[in-house]
Amino acid sequence: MQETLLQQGLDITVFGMGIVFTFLLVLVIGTSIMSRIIVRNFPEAEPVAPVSGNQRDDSPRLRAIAKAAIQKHRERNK
Amino acid sequence: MQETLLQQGLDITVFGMGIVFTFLLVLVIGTSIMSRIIVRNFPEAEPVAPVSGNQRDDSPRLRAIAKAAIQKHRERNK
Amino acid sequence: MQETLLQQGLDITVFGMGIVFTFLLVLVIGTSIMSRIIVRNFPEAEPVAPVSGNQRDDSPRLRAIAKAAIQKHRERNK
Amino acid sequence: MDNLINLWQSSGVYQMASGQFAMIVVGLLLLFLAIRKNFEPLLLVPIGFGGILANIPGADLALSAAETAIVSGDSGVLLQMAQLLGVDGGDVYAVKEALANAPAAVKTQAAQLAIDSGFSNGMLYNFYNVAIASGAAPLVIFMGVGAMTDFGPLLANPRTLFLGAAAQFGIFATVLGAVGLSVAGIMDFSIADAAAIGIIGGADGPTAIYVSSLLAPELLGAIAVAAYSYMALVPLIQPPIMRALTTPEERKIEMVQLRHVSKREKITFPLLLLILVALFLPDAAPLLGMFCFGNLMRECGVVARLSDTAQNALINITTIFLGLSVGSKLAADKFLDPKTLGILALGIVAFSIGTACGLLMAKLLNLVSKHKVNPLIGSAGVSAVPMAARVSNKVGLESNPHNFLLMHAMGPNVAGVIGSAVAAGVMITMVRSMTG
Amino acid sequence: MDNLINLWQSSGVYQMASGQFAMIVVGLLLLFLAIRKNFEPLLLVPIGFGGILANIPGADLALSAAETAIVSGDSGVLLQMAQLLGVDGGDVYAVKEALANAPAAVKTQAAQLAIDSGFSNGMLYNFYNVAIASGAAPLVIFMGVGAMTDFGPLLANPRTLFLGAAAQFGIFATVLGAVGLSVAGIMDFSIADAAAIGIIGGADGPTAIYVSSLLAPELLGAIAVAAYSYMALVPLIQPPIMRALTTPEERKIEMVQLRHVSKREKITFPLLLLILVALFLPDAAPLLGMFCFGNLMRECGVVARLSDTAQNALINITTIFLGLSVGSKLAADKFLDPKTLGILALGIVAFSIGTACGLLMAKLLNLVSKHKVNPLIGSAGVSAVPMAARVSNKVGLESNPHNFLLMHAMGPNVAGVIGSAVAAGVMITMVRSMTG
Amino acid sequence: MDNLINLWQSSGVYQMASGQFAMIVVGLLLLFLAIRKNFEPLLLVPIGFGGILANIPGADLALSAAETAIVSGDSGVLLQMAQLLGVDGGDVYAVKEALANAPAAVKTQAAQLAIDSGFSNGMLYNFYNVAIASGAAPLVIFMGVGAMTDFGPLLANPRTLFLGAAAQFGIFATVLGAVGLSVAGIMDFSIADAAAIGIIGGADGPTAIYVSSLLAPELLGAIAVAAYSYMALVPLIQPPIMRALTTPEERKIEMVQLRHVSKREKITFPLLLLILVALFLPDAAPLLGMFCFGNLMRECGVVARLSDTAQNALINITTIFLGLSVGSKLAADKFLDPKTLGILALGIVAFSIGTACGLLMAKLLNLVSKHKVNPLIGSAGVSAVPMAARVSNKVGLESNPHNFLLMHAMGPNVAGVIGSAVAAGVMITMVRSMTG
Ligand code: NA
Ligand code: NA
Ligand code: NA
Repeated sequence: MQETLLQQGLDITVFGMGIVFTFLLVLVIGTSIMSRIIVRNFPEAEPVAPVSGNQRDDSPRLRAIAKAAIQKHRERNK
Repeated sequence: MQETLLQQGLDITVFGMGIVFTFLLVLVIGTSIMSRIIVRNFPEAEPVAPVSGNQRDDSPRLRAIAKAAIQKHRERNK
Repeated sequence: MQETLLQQGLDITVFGMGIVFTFLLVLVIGTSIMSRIIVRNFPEAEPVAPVSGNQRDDSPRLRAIAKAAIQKHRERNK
Repeated sequence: MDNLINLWQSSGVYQMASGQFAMIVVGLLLLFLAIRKNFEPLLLVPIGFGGILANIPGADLALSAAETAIVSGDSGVLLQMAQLLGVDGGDVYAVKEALANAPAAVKTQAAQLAIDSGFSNGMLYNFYNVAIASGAAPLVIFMGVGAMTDFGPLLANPRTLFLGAAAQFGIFATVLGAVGLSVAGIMDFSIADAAAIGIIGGADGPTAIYVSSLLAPELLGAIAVAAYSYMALVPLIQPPIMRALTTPEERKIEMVQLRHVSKREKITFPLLLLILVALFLPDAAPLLGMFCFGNLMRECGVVARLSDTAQNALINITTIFLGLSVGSKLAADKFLDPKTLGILALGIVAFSIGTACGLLMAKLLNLVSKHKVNPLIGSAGVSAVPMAARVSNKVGLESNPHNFLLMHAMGPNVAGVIGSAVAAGVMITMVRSMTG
Repeated sequence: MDNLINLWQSSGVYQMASGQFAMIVVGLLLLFLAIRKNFEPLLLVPIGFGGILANIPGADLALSAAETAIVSGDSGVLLQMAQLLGVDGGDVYAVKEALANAPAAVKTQAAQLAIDSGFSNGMLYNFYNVAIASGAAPLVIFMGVGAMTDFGPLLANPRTLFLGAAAQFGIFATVLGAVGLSVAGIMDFSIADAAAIGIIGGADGPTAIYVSSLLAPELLGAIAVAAYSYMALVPLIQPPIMRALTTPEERKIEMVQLRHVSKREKITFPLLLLILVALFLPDAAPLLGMFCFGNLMRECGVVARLSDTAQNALINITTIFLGLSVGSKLAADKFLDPKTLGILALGIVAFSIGTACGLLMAKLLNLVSKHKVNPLIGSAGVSAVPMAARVSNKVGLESNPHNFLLMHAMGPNVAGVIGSAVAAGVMITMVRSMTG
Repeated sequence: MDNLINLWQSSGVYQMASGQFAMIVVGLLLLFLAIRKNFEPLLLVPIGFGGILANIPGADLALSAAETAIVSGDSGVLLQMAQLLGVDGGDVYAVKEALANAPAAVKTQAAQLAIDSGFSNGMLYNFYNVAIASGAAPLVIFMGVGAMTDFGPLLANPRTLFLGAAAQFGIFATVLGAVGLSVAGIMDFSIADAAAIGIIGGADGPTAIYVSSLLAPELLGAIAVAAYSYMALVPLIQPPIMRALTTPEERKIEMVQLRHVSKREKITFPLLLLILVALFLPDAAPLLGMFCFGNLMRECGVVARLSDTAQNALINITTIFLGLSVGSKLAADKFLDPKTLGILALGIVAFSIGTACGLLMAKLLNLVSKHKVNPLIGSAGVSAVPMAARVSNKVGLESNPHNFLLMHAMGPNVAGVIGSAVAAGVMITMVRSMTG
């Protein structure tokens, strides 16, 4: 039984980790294709200012954005 | 059986429509009596400006009212 | 049975009232000890203006406070 | 043509027993009191409306599937039910009675039989089961009340807890009164009924509903209506008693300003109360536990969004269903009973005695203590938050226009909530050990 | 290695039957219509999403524990189930069918067997039971709709109730149509199915869901989808009919200004409606009772916080679960059936006939009454609040740019809600007496 | 006098076993951590309070009616229960054990016997059943989290999904650790226990509760407490690991600005994820389905009122009951067990390994890709949204005061949520096929 338990644990680890990676790989590919199709075929009229970045020259603005983002997400984690 | 089904359908239609009309007729009568009693016996101090209408002379105001009403009722329809 | 019912009623009254008083007495004692410990060991930086009172000289302010309190508690009683 | 006859027979006019008609009038009266006279409208509007719905003849909204099957007039189903319950099938009332007293397993079978015959639970029956029979709704409302309660005035002057304790004598005097009516042969209340009626004197709606759902569900409608009606009548019931039991000099007593209560004390208090309940009064744990939980959410400062929801969306949703569910217990055969008159009579006695005892306890405190309390705040010990505290303030202002007792009266007022929850716990335990 | 095979066999691709694939496409189509075309998004987003979830192969989200056990591929459990249900264990479909038709006591045993074998109810199955099978969600939504409804325009012009009555002929014509399809041998609808399909013509979502949950649960998915889709299509369906049945002169009729309606009338109306329902139409009591309750909370002015919750948090929460629950009935084997096509075809007929009857009734009223109504407001009698009233207004403006019919059309519009709830009550009673 | 003895015996002091006392202290400790140390207060306040309530001796708030009957001290009922369950009536523990392992039909009979003897379910037992045993509350919270999640940063840089994948190795390493402890004879975890403990490493509360309610309900209390506590400790646990596994140069890497993500991509992403789940991972359908549903409501723009309710009233109400229900699993006999120490020890290992693997994966990505990522964002892959992302940002600023990593770290952060939901689905399937 103990050996079986170990075997079961290894099975879960190997297959589990494999499936997590495989699934997220498929999701990366799917997302990339989806984004490419949308960006090419349905360009938005006027792309708004990018959400974030890290140029030096406007760190106060970025700090404000970061602060707002933190604020927004603070209650998310339940 | 098929004939019975047809008969059942006709029964539902005739009686159903009859009852809908009868009930709403009773409701019209009841509402009218109720309104008359209230308007006569409990007149409101100062009737506010009427809710709607269709005079030509102030269509912008009415349009605003209509717009507000649409706004108000937009989420009602579930 | 009737005599028993009366006995039961008396039991409930005597023990019930006794326990209500005893429990609230314990609560008074507990609360007083708790408050003393906290007030002594964890004094608040700056005690804000007292919540209420009844000096004559600033009854309008107090009336406003009372009004706000009433307002606040008005919906509480369900 | 048969269809037309069926429809007519299913119509209300054909089926309306005079009892149901009377109860619809009672429901309309409750709505009138709630809407025009502002009698605790948050509860009495749903209760009154639920009472009308429960008494629509032929709609069976307050009945279970099995009860609907029994009263449906389908003699085949009635016979099967009677057989299952082991009674004579000809008598609808006997079969209903047998169902009510059947063991749980038989009730399940009766429900299955009814479902197989195409019947289903009425809407209000389902609401009652989920909201009240489970105990959930009164407890959730108590949590919301806890989240709305500021214990500051109580903590500034903990002696006022005694006022809240004394006012609970209204509860126990009423228990004795109900027992007395039974002993005298005027009414027929069991000890469980008496305890449930007594709790009206607690002047606290959810507590009264919680206790009577456990001890006397068939009286719940009358008890809830009495409790909320008298709470609304506090401004009429209390002042004469207050004036009769106090001298003008006593009514003029000005109280020392309440001290500032720190955040830390307010956070610790619900935990202290919870611990004391855990140690000494486990039977009050559901009510006081949820009350303390609500208050801790309010005061701890780190779960503002939960506290806000407990005070708004959650308590409002629960109030709607609680009210409709209470209304489902306003069935004619239960409410139109001499017992209801007894309950109404005992209820006002309970309020009056509670008020008087709170006042007298305040006078007693003044005998043994150097910081005098204005005895008018004693009447606030019945709870009926915040109405009773406002009455204390108002009567106080009559004698001394500069004497604002409101905040001082909030102490005994919330103490009364704790006191009646304690009394509820004690009574539930004692009645169960007496009848169990 | 076995594990890998197990996982692959449990994966969707392996298990996806073409029916489920098709239903996922249908779900995506509903989402597209809701999001891009603004088809009643508050309902069709949850319904479409629920439909996709319900058709994820191997996830069994819409199945009960017993159904999951049967389709799980575990032949031991299947055999036990078959034995319990008294059918041949080799045929999954036969066992499922037997379970669906089993008496309640056997269903309980099947559920216990499934639980003991480690199966549990799917998420959407639980949502459906709590929200729809209990009847609660459509009724709570109706309460919220009541709390959002202003009966002012109706009270100012009660004759418009006749327009709401006439438009209900769409319901009954559709019942006849469904019966006709069955008699002709094209479809196979029972009388209960026909009644449930007819109610699509009521153009009122919660009413349609409530009726079909009682009379034809297996058609609920298709009926709800049809009802909401056609409500969204009202601006396309109605105008041609409106133009065809009215002359330009009629469309130009200007209506007299609506009189002011007092608060007292607005408070009394829901109570009057409730009393009439109690007297004459107990079977419409759940729907109209909750509707009147919501409206009374709105108008009485003393329970603003309850009314506000009924219109916001409560109706939103209920809508989310109602929508997902309706989606759970979009199972491939029920929806991908010629019946669905029949339902869709009959639904549009229902809307068209309802629209036409409302218009014709308005013209009839003009023959017998001196205050003329613009017949365009008749089409609003189908309900579809407030879309149909807006369509009346828009078509009216085409003919007379100064003619604002919106408020006038709100009268028949809300009358249509009452009318279809009445029709629902009548049909439920009649079908039950026919089939019971 | 008997009554006084009864009351004393029913009081907590008389009944308090030392285990319950210890658990009340644990509950107070959790409240202290939540309120003073700000440890995930939205969950730990209700959990801690629920834990205290569950351990009030004599109140039996976390027990079913049948369990209450067994521990009530009523020897007659105990004997009947023992007879029903086929065990010796003298031993309360044996009877409780037999009840826990009884088939569903016998459990129903035991419940009926208890109800007939006047016992009822405890408040917290009811909350647990409705909120957690049904699976509903964690899923509703996941829906709300979906409605609060912005996938923009993830969509701008989909490679960060790999960081979220790698960090899930913490889960599986912990499974191996738990198995190892069992094999070594130190603990006695089954494979289901090990899987439920592993999910702590997912750093995602509702996922952990959902998985352990299915696989190891008796460990749910300890697992939830560990998961939320370590999520609160992320700012202490992660930075040393982050500094140890990265060079100062790596920590200074500045990342290219995130591209703008269009509305259309944001709407399509939850649907894409749902479709992939439907195709490949049906067992993750409840969790990821509800997550995607919440996110679609957020992004689609046409159901703002539903999205708003999902993010506020609904998630708050659910959190209150979820927390109290988790607290109900903090019973002394389950929590005061060496297993809890094992769970706490394994939990911190899980977090550490997850953090390390996320960092290492980021370094690996840098080896094969020309757009460098700052490896500090890899640690955010454990989820613990948004704490872990904030830690990445903070540690990044220490090395380069102009390097704002927050938005870059949000990508792996939400990827970690998806990753652990996938891992949860895989483990549920595999464990069921192993034990079923
Ligand atoms: Na009280
Ligand atoms: Na209609
Ligand atoms: Na994670």
